[in-house]
Amino acid sequence: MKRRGLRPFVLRRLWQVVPVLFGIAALNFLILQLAPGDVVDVLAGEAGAATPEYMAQLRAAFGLDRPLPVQFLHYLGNLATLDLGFSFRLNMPVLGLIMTRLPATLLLMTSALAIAVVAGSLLGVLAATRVGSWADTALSWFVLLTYAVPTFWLGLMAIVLFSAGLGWLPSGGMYTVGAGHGALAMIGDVALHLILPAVTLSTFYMAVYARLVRSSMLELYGADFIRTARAKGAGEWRITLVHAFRNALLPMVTMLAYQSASLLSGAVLVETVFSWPGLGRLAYEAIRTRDLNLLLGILFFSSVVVVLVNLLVDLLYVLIDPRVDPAGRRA
Amino acid sequence: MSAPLLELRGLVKHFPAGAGTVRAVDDVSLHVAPGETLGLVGESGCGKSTIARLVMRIYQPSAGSILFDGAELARADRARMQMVFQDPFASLNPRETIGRILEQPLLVHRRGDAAERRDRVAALLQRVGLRPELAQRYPHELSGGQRQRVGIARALILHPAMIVCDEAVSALDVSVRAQVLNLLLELREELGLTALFISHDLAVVRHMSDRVAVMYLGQLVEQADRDSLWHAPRHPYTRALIAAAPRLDPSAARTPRALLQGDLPSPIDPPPGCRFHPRCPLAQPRCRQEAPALRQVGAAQVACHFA
Amino acid sequence: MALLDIRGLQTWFDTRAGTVKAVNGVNLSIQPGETLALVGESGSGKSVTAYSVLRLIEAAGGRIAGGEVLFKGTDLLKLDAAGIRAVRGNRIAMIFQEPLSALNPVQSIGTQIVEALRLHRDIGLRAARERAVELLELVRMPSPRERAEEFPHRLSGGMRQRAMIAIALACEPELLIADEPTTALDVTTQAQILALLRELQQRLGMAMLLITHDLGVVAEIADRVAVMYAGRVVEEGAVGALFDRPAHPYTRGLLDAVRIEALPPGSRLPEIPGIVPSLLDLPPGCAFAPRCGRASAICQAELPALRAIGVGRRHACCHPHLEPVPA
Amino acid sequence: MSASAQPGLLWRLSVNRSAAGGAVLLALILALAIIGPLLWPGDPWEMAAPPMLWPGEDMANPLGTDVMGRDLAAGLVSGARVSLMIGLVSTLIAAGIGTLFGALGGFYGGSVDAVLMRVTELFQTVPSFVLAVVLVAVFRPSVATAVLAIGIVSWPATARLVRAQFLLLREREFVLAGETIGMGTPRLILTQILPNALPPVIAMSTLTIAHAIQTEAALSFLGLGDPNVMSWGTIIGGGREQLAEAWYVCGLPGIAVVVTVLAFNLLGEGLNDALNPHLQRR
Repeated sequence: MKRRGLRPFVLRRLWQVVPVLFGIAALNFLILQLAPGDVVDVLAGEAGAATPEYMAQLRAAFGLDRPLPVQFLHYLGNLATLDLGFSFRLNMPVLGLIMTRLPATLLLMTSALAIAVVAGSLLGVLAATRVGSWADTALSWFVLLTYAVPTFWLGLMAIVLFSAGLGWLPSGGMYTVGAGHGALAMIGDVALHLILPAVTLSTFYMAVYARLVRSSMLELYGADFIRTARAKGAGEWRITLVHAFRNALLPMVTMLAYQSASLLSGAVLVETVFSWPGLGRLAYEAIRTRDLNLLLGILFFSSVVVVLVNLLVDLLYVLIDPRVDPAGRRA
Repeated sequence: MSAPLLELRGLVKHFPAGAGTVRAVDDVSLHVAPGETLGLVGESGCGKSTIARLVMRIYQPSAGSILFDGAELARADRARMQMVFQDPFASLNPRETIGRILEQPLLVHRRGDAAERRDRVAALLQRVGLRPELAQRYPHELSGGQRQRVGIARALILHPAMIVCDEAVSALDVSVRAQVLNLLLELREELGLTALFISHDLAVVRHMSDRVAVMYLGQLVEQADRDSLWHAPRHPYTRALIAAAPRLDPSAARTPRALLQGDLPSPIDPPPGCRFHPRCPLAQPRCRQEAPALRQVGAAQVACHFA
Repeated sequence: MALLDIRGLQTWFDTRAGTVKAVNGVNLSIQPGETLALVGESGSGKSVTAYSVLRLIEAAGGRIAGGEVLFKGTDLLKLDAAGIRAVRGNRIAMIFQEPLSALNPVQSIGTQIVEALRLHRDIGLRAARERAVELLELVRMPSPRERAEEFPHRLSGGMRQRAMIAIALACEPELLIADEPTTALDVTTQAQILALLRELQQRLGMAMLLITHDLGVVAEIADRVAVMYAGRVVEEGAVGALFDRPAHPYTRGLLDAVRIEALPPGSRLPEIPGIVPSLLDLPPGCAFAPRCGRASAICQAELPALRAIGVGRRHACCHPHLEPVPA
Repeated sequence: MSASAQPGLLWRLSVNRSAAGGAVLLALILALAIIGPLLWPGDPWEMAAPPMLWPGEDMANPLGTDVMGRDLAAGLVSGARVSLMIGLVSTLIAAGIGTLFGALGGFYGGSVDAVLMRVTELFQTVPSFVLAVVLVAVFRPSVATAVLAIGIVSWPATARLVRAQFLLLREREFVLAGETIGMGTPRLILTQILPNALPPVIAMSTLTIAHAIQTEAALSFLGLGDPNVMSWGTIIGGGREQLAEAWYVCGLPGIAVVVTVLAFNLLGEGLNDALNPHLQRR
């Protein structure tokens, strides 16, 4: 495969990230401005967690007496240096808090995504090769139901069944307190804790991918080049895997980009339900304590994560679809 | 010769496309006299449809000007120039009845009251060979040929002075094509229309036109009255076009003939000099450097150094 | 013995509105090395007939309801899945109208030729790649070794169709079915591809079934021609004889409608009135009768059978034209 | 759009099983939301019976009570009203913003489109639920903020759809024909493009409602619901602590969400099937 100009593509794509980040920052600033009370009230939390002296100092530092554009520039400067402020409730810099929680969230997201992609593709291919069979009908019901079930409620019911009822899996957290001697035991322990939240989070996306793969496979079965493969004398399995599924991967990767944001949203709820110590759980704690600065920091940071994930997905797309010219637009 | 009804002067239309620019129409000058039909022929990507859309003011020219009846096109009454589109399936709004589709131009130009409009629609349907009851139908209930008749009726309902037909019969089956061409011939005669008739099919263009202009990659290569062009083509591309058209006489069809080599280059990055030179049997080094201007040779205007 | 003998073929589509009898009793035969053109307008059943030969019509929602397709005496309709696969792309190959969509967008041209080879031949990957380049050379692809690495979207329309032909010729088939191979191409490219097909067919000695709506293409390349209307063959014969003396009024009408060059410019064109009938409810008699100037009561009542009028000439008409076309 | 512009739409909808199923379910939920308060009068916040009464234990409280002894049936009926209201209004907001942005971008293209698309992309990049959480938290939880927040995070999908439709239709020959007969921009958009662009938007809006109802439930579950309004998410959030002992407190309102969302999804899919073939057939 000849891939020209991959490096310039990456560089250009990185450059395109800048206005998006600027937009996200502007959005955060806008929310701060529109919020009731002044910026410092919002940032420091209302319940008087910060001392009045500190609040005054903060007001001066923010230059609230200065015109809005200056305040905005100031705000941008803070974000650019990754200064997301300070959480008075937890008595830690926001960035530090986020960084300690980020790995757990990434672990949860990638496991959920892996389950969703693999199981979704399998189900989708299965249904597409047996259109109208009981398996296909069952899948369509599964999809319909999964679309309707709120993820957080699914998690609660999973706890009822698998933890409270059957006692098979832990109901929450990431580690068993006091357990865990040795690396292997610890990995096993985390994996055990991971099963319920990851599967819960993956269910919706599994349904999405199954449906997407099924419909793109069916569409591809009618495509001219599949007809060509048949006319060559290729067998049905070869047609399904080499020709149809390979092409059905393309819309799936596109979908992946759109869903990275939604996956993070889902993680917030799932982490809350399973007390998974990630960003979502942190957000829940911030809501409980009305720690708005922390909440805004999480919003900004999770948006940045989405931007980076989309960058990776774009790169993946260029690698699997030869029609995308890294130097320009889609041919 | 009388003053032209339509005149294109140094018309240019470029479209930005990713990394480059599509030079869809590059410095084309043409004119159509009142009552005359000018045929415009060329392969896909030669810019003929872009010219139709420029003339219909769907696109704005990048440079050059279009004059209608001696004045800037932008100031002309849109009702005086109408268009018949290519695809009879796509050119009618699927959510409007045939009657409504035909009434729209009258509504837009505030012509007549409801009863007058209805009568005009019914009369015109009849004139293009359709039953007036069809006014209540939706486009998907009609055949391709019937739809194209509706498209023609829509173009005529405002009594235009000129119509532009862009590949008006190329989507139709052979047996229906003749019906639609005959209808166009009759109506043109009857209404004294001026026409710009665009097609990739030289035989059809010749049949329908008084004069024919041949385009290649956004430029005019030859322009002549239909008989000189058909019987004594000057430009090597025109000759190739005529040679490439399949013969209906099986014995003549088997005789070997000079075919063009290579493929149509992209209009994004057209060859320098004469745009035809990479495929031209007559090409000389000069053709690579110097773009030939359109010049008078006998009865024709030709853009070739060696015509 | 005929290479391919289609007998009483019926291919139907079951739709919600009823059964569409797209092909309704077609008889055709092709001799080794011969080119037969199957001509008709959209909806005449010409493509469905072609797709029925390799049983590709089933994947398109059609159903072969009756008849036989004998290839060297074997009924292709009776073969099991493995049996028909062994014929497809090997002994009978096919090319299509839209070369861009007929090629897999994510595989290089070379890979797609190699696949065709390795499905039917016991050949190593390296040897297959070499052979692919040779095939591209055979179809006169410019710089074939480089093109083999290219993906379809980077080639021009003409080159794509050449690549399609290379795939089809990979296993040196005895019969090539070409479904409107030049319709999607520009006039000048069209002429190149037709010349190439004619040359290859002569060089390799294969037979060809050419599906087209364009009588000009027929005149260029076919030995014999069969005209279809509403799911049936209405006339058949050698190209010269049929073009000179079309017997069926529909054939004559079609020829008249395209002989536009022979008429004085601006004159009225001969036309066939009316529209193609719906395949859902065909008239009981001759399907062309409602549009036919020569139709009589018998045409409306009775379906005319194909009858022979001389060697290899057949027509299905009660009131055939017997005089030649006026020059 | 007049009914006559879509021949046989009602017929197509009625024979479409999912549309019919969705409509029936939805009618039931609506009926419950309307006549429910007559069957279970009284404040859903009030303690009506002993706490943690299981469903069916006492027919005065057929669906049981929660930890605080509040009647679950009354709570569910109140939740139905809240969910439907928030779902509908926020979707109206989302559909309005989405259609406006999409139509402007798709019709005018160029720099207008570029700017609007950047904004749309921005809203698709920011995790929508997190944004909704921040908005509600900053502006204080209430029905109004929930409606606004959900509306603000839900429009990008509609905008993209409308834009795609407009881009497609803008180049269709019948729209060009409208332009050549001299139609002005408003008439062109209103009579030629919009009637053809709207059906999928309508179908999508039912899906947006479904998603909005889920979002509202999630917000209240996190404690960001209107403190004066009993919604399904609030009940689930409240029942969490006693999940092991009284799972029905979380279970029942969850089922209510599932059924309602299912109804809208079915209806949306049915609408999609019934409205689309018209355009896809060309």
